[in-house]
Amino acid sequence: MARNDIVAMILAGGQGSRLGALTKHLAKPAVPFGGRYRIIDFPLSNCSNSGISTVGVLTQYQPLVLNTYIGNGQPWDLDRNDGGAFILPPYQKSSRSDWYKGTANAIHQNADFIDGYDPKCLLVLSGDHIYKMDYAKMLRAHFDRNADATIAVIEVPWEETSRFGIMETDADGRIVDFQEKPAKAKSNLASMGIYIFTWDVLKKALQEDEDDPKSSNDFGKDVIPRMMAAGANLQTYRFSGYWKDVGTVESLWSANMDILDRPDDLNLFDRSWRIYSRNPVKPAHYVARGARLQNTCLTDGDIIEGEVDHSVLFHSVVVEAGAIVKDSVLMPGAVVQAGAYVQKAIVGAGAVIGKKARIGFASVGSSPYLSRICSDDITVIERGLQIRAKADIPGNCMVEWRDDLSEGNVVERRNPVR
Amino acid sequence: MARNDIVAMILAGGQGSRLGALTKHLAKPAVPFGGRYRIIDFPLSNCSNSGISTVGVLTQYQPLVLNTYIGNGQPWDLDRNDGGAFILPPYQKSSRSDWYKGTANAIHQNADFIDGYDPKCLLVLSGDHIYKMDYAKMLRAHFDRNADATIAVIEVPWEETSRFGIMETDADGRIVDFQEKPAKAKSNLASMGIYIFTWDVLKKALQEDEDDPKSSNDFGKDVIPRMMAAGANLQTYRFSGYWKDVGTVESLWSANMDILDRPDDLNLFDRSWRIYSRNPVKPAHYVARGARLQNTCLTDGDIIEGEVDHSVLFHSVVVEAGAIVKDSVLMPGAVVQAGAYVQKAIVGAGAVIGKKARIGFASVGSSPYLSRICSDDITVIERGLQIRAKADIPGNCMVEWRDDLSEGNVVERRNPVR
Amino acid sequence: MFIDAMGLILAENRRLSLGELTSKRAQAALPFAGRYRLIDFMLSNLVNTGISRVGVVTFNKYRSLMDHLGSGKAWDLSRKESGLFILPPNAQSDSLSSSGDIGDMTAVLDLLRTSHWTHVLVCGANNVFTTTFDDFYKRHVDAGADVSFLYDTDGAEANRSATVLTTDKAGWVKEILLSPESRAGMKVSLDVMLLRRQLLIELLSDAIARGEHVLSLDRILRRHTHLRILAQPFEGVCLRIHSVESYFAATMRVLEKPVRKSLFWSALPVYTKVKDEAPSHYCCGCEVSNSMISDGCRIHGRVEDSMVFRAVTIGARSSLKNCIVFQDAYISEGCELENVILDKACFLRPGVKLVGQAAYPVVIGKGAVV
Amino acid sequence: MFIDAMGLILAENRRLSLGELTSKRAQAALPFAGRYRLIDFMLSNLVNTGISRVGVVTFNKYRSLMDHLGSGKAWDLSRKESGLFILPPNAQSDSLSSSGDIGDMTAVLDLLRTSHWTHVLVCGANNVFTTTFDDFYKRHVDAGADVSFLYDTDGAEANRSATVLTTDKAGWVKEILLSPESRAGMKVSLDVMLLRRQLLIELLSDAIARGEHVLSLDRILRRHTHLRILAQPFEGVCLRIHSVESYFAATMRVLEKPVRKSLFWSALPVYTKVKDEAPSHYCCGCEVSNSMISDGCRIHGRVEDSMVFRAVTIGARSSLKNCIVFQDAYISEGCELENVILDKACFLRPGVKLVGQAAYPVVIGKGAVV
Repeated sequence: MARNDIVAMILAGGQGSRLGALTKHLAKPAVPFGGRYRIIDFPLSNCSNSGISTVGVLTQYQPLVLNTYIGNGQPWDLDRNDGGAFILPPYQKSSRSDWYKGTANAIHQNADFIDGYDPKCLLVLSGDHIYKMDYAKMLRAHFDRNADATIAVIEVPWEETSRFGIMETDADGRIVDFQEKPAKAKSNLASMGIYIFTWDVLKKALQEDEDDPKSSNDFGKDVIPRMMAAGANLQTYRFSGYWKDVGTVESLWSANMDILDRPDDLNLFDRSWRIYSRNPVKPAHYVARGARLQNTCLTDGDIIEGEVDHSVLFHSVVVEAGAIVKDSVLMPGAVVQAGAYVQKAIVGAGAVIGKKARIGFASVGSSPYLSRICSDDITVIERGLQIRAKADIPGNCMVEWRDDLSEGNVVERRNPVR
Repeated sequence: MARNDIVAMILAGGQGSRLGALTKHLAKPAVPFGGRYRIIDFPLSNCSNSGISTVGVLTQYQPLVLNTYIGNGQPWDLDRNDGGAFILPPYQKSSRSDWYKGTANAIHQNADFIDGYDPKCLLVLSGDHIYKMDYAKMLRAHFDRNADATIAVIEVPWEETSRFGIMETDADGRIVDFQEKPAKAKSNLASMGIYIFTWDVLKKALQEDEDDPKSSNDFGKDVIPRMMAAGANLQTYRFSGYWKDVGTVESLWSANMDILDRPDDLNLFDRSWRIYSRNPVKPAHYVARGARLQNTCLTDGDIIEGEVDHSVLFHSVVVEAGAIVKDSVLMPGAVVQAGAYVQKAIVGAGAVIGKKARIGFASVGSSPYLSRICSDDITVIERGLQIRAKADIPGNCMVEWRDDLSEGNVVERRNPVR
Repeated sequence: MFIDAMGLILAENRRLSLGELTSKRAQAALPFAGRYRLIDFMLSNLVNTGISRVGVVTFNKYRSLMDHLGSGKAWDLSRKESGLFILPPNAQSDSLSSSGDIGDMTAVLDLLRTSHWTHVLVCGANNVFTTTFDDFYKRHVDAGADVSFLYDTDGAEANRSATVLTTDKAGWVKEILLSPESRAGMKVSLDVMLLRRQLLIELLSDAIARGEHVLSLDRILRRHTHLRILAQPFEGVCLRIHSVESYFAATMRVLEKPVRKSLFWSALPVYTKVKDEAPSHYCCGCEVSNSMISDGCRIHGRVEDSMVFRAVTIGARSSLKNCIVFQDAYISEGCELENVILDKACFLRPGVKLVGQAAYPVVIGKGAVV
Repeated sequence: MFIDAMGLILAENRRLSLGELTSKRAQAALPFAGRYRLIDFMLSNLVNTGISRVGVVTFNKYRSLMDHLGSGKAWDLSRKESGLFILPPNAQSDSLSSSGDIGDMTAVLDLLRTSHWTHVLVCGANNVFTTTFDDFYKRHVDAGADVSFLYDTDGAEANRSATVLTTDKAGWVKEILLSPESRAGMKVSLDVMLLRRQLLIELLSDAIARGEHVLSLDRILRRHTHLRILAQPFEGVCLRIHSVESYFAATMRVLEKPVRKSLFWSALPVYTKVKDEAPSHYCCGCEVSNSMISDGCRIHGRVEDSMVFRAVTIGARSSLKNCIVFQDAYISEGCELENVILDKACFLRPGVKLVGQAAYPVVIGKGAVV
């Protein structure tokens, strides 16, 4: 694809508060996923594989991890002289300075940046979905239909339509109506939050949106309805395949489990559409004598002496002899010490589960860490926490650092995480 | 130098309001200088040539140009997998969000980022000086003297000491007293705003500074005096050579003229210490039959048909036949049309001086654009302005875009600048 | 846009000779137009077309190309999986084979087989022009051609060993003629061909099976008369470099405004290795007229109708007319040069006088001290 | 810190042979320890020492190295002016010279002459260890040595053609012995030498003048008895790869905890080419014991005391013991392998049984279908 056909913008602004402790120190798109990846690897790799060489990442919440992670863009083949990957935070202008007000405002504030590449089209993506998609095909459809905007849609079960933005189209795929989370949907085509706009058209629409004091400056709520009202040519682009929002603890956990249970759906082994990530520079995994592994993903630097069943382990995880890990996600550098038992847990980076501690063993129990954002007996351990030996933590807990740590607390201390 | 010896931070936050229209659209460190460069090329190239591979650029004012310019860091050999060049803006944390309050606060807000590289020392630089310096030598001195902080100093004429932070040292170079812009100085060693701190020591000092509600969170005003009061080992590092602040219109103009008049002082031709910059990808300069050039710098893409004397031209500048340019700085893509006369002007990028217009021809005159920040008969033309044919603009004008443009104005219109 | 093709640049045309200028460098690495090497133009054309994998085929003197191309960063071709591939001859045995030529095609076949693009653009590097191949590609696909050639009819300029096409009215090639006597007004190939990758693999494998070792697609295609070959005209300015004389003449043509415009100011950037030289200093007393001068120079003397590469010093009271001066040359005071090509890093002592003829320029070899 | 040196890696030790494993790849490109090639260890040691220019000297089979090293990005050696330089033999004439060996040293001399570092670290690639050369460098400079050698006394493991040093008590070398009969307890060189760049240039120029074409510094130094040569001990774990047997044994040693720790968990990263494989999937029913397995694998069967490279599939009811499996191998169901080295992309049909001896492992060549 030629450089000035298209520029991509990834909306990575949200705090992702429904992920609790997992997004305390980093933006949601930086949350680890699937053993080797972070969520943002998916849109970044899709861009790279689609031939898009200029990608802006719009973020204002905890961008440091994302900044270091994306770095020069090299892992995604986005270390370009003219273009590449850019972190785009809010900034001060000579007249005024604003944090991003909404998704549309974030694009509007960076219009000069986009203009610098003089693109025909702008691809707008959200930074919290797991999927593989060739945006070049969508762009071709956009050109072929001479669209002002093309919105990627996916068929969802009729009973879930009330959770999505639903598109009603004519026979040719042109959008005739749009309902945001309708009680009674007229179609089951849901917007995936993936937009291609003809840049000149969008620029005008964004300016109008900006001039409207009542607008919440959001693409779905404001800009798309405004364009539709003005009679713009809005087209849908049908996608079928794996696509999952990982905005909640439960969905993050189950998307990880999909890699084990439905490996062919997302198919990370497909060499024609690789998902890239920054390499941790660790050796191959070592599985000791006496270890047991069943339906589990390992990656670089893991050392397994114990038993791991139906779990996704990130790099440099250690499971000591006699420890048992089941149905869990262990993020980079997590350690499960000898004799510990971990079930249905998401263990943050560098967290240490002390000897003979039990996590999720009893799914019901009382704990000061029981949390409404944890469901389905899933327990989350914040990164860097040292869980006391023999601690007992039931399901549905969000174990976070608290400054008022008492002697009896299951958390012993907090280790720095690199 | 090993990766974890040192990380550099360039303070590029200031708006640089004394440069007027030149910094309306970009941060001061992004201001073009010396024909091929922007101001920030000097600290960036110094870092690269000193073997420093991780450089953060702290900025919150108009960072887009800087962001695109620095890009993947490749022109400065800073496209590293582990490290490289990073733009570091302010951001929102889960607890609070702040713009940078002062130089020290900017570093404090990015302590996690720095910790990620686990450096022994932190090099703090300002983004508005023109000089060549080997920071590795300064770092070696810092280690040799076991210093907590080392401050680069330069001898200034005694009569100018009141404009600088002045260091009083003992015979070995250890700082015994510090005066900010003293009326009566005890020494003529001025701080260059270049600091090496032992990172552990600085981190503690920054936290103390942060906890002090009365602090203005500035290195020179708060952190250094605090460290001195606490008995820290503060050392000076003597520098001699070309060093110039380009914070005013006059100093920016005269530093450009230094390249013509004192070429050996800064010596841009020195291959052992190259100053890198992002390449404009233009052909060699073409000098037409009938053109006249005297003591002038040209660079890629320039086309000269007229007469240019004692001037610095950036890339893709056009001087048409019959035009005369003297003692001026023409930024990228500026055009001087046939028969125009330009003297002692700084012409912004893409500005067009209309046919037979006269700029600075009469040094005294009346104009609505006369400005207090312009002195010494220097006139500044904002980027992208189209100056009307036969317009007459005296010296000391800051010609900016105004929305209330009347027919009689010397400015005809504004062109977009890429 | 949406070009599904990779590129292959043949860095050396064995039918041409440029004497001392290419004795230690590949033809494609020959300096041109002040800051470029010949290969920069074709590489930029490919990159501007949106092609992200390019193989550079060279059978000798590849060090000059490796030095110039490096990792390919300057052309944005330093990529993870695609990018730039220099294909030197293959040496697999424990000592270098004396029939190194075999490698010419085996390395190319390896690259073709490990690629996934549908088409391949096969290009020479001796013709200088600035374009994208979008239209060329589109017409090829739309016409359902097996192979497309790009040509122009600028026959008088073409070299002896040019490939000439005869076609029917629709542009389908009837004959491919190698080095015919008369070329005036004929369709002369620009050494740019487009074909399916699989077809190229078949053609090369077949050629190897027949004992051919040199990748000369014109020659190979002549045998395959069943292929539908389309000749497509190129309308822009093309400079052909096939001898020292034509190199000199082409350089002088770059000074003409329409040629400069067509090569450098068409909105398509021409990339080259970045050298980070300082701006050039035109000192007091210099006189420069109708010349192109690159960065890093210090000009004290007179320069007329000349092309000056990077980091050249021209001393006071020296005078250059109709000259080409490669990078890092140093011309002392009081020299007088006319119709001279000074290769890289030559040093002229004060007062040297060298005069050639426009048709027979004097060539001073790399690093010479005169 | 503040190391003023460049690196030079000799990718091929002509005194050693690894049979089929190196018939189509340079020794330095031999896969090792699951995701590495031998050269990765020395390259990482140099990079972790803070060295930013490294020349890789190869006299043949350089394509394997070019493919692995690419632009040097994985080692952060893709730089503007320093960085990684692959030095293939020089071919300047229009056809490849049959005495290509001459290039061995001329390309090295070119690189040395265009560098500005004071010292050069000259290294082999057949010894695997993880370290920085900071102390080695400091002791060399402090002692005022002309040349320093790194050695260990692990003589029993050393190959026949090792270089052995005899020294006085202070560590100054008295004799350099090539391939002596007895080596037990002696100081055996690790093929790491440090010397001034100017001295190396003099030594090589002198050797070329004497008609030597092969860069063998041990051999050259024996002639220069006036030089002060310091032998410095290396205290860590070093694995010497000098034959198929020692390669096999070294791989098995990597499975031992102290060796793994010393090579991979010393806080010094070992860089290699990034392949972006998916995490490995240990499927239901797999049994894995005392093995290292790399990313991109699918393990259904049994793996014991083995080293498995990237993207390998091991079918159900297959069993591997004491095996080394290179990348992209596919082992179907019901295979039984013991003491086998499977080269890259081998395909085993269902039910294949291959058994070798630990001292004589079976080697299955690249891409074989068995």
